[in-house]
Amino acid sequence: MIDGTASDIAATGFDLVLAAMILGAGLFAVTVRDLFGAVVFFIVYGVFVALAWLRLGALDVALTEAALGAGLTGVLLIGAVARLGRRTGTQGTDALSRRSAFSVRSVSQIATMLVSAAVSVALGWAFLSLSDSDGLRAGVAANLDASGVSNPVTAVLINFRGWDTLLESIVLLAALIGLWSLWRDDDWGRRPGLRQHARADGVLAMFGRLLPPFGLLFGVYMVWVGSSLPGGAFQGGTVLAAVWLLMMMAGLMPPPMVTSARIRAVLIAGPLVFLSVGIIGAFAGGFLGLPPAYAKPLILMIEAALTLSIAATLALLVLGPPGGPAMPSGPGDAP
Amino acid sequence: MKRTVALAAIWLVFAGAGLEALVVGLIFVPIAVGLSLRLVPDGIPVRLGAVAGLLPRFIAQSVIGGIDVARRAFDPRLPIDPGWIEVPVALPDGGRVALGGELSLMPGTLAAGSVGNRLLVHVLDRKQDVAAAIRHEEERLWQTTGARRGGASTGGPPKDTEGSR
Amino acid sequence: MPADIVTLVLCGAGLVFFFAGTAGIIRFPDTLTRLHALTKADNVGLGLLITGLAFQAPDWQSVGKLVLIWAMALIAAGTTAQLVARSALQQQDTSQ
Amino acid sequence: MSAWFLAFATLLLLSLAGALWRIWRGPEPADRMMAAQLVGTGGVGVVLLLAAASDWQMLDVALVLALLAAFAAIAFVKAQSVDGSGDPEEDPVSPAAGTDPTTIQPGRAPDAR
Repeated sequence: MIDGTASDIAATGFDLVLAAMILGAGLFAVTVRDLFGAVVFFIVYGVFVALAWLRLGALDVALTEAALGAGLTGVLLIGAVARLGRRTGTQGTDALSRRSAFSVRSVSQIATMLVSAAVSVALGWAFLSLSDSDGLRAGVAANLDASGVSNPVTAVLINFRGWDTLLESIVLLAALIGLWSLWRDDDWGRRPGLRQHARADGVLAMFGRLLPPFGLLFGVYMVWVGSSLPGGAFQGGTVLAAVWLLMMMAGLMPPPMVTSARIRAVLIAGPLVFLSVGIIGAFAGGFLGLPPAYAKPLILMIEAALTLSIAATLALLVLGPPGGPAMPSGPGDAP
Repeated sequence: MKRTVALAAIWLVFAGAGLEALVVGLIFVPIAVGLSLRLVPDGIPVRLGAVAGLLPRFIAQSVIGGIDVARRAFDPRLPIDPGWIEVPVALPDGGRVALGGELSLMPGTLAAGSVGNRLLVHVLDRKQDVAAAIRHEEERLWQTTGARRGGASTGGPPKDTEGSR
Repeated sequence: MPADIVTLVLCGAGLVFFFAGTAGIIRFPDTLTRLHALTKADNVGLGLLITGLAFQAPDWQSVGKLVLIWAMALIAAGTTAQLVARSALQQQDTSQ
Repeated sequence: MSAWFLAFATLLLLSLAGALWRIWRGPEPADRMMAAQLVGTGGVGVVLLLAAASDWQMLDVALVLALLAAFAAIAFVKAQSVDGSGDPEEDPVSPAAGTDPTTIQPGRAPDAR
């Protein structure tokens, strides 16, 4: 009905506006003189970047960005700003504007800006001087049948480049252990995060009661569909983490004890299953090599375990260290 | 087991009706139903037919709400005159929240949760007669619950008589 | 095709409401009135957009997903409007 | 058709620039938060239009955005509550004392009929 050129022009126009919005949101996020404003710009930036991934045809990445960038990270940062404000006694919103105009800080800021600009220019030059290439797309497509799944991204993540994904899942775990090791000794054994509560028959609690079954099904769907279409353990795990967090934030269930053996088992289940499959594979051929005949069930098993671990790890990372009445003198108060 | 049907339908929308999808659904839909039963144990005593009957007016009202606010936003004179009203609502708990959400999408009103059993409503233009509309909506929500209106002033949630869904 | 025209008209109308929401959030004088504009105009805009696009959906699953997206957006709007309104009221209260 | 959808998506995206302005301007944190909500809803709309223009599988992204739309706002209202982790509905409030252009006209009691 309309020829291709009109569509191309419209697409170019959209891309230009989107690029401007991304740059604008990013620029505002670093220049706004208000910590909370910066966080909000970051959330908005996540929405725009997800749109950019869609335009690039990378649905898997768009899903991750929508779930993490626009979703969970926002929750984490909003909580962080609020706790920062409580600890330092400022409203948090004013923390940035308190800096004097000229200081060592501003010198180092300018230096940072110059270095960043130099890196950007170098990267841009490197990108533009690349010759056109399809990358490894053809290679992945040729071997897709042997991978056990039909979504090329999942094939790469779990099968062809299993190393990377295994190490990533361990990095996530290491981040949580790092966070836990920052807890004060007195706090160990308390539940993570602030003491959550909500009016039992209020708006928040109602939302927390209605959404989870739906979110659970959607998270499972994300993981399941990942074997053939965009989706996967990371996207599904993020959705499940959000659902779990919602139930805790609505005061419907307490956060888990970090000392509980059950939660720890869930945390390491993903890397453990992945690693065991890899080690068993080492006897059958090569480390992390999945035999094509069993590849699909193995991948599904790994993805299921990874999903649980990712969901639990992300949720615990967002909850953070314990807080509340026993925390009046945080490190922020030290002179 | 209305919610089993609802959640199964949602799963089908997500995953389609392939064999594998049905097997996965067979495992996880019951889990979702279990979660739902844990979160809302007695079930909300709602008549689905009555809720469906509510829908056309709700959609029409929220479109009017959109038009109303759009007209005010585009009008150079910005004709608004905001204020607060408090409305005692005797609906069972979920009902008051639903009413608040509904009012927030309707012309001129925005709920801000409730204090005790009084719903706080912010009105965009005090010249609009919203009180009658609020009463009307509450009455309609009453009809969707199977609950009796007895003991309304105590605000106690009427017990579910239809059994869990 | 008639379906295409219906889609375009509905999407265009939806767009008008999105612009109204933006106009409201810029022009209205205080937090709570801005919240009125955002909640109502945006949801009507999204509703019209979804109705319009439903005519183009290739299969019943996509229609179902559109309906779910609409339902989710409605529930989220009803929830956040009440919570943010209450929170804003609280802040006004404590600052006086 | 896809040219139309992309054109609509471009316009919708442009309308979100107003939200960016509101986030910049504030003044209340709640203003910033609701402007982010506006971008969220608008973003869902843009994804839907992109899906119609190219690939319906993109609806999943819109579902993620819609599902998680309320989370940031919930985290926000909890952070704003008295102890940083509560529910604004728990805290007592009196619109009469707090707000300026106010008349409270208590609604009629819901007498049983």
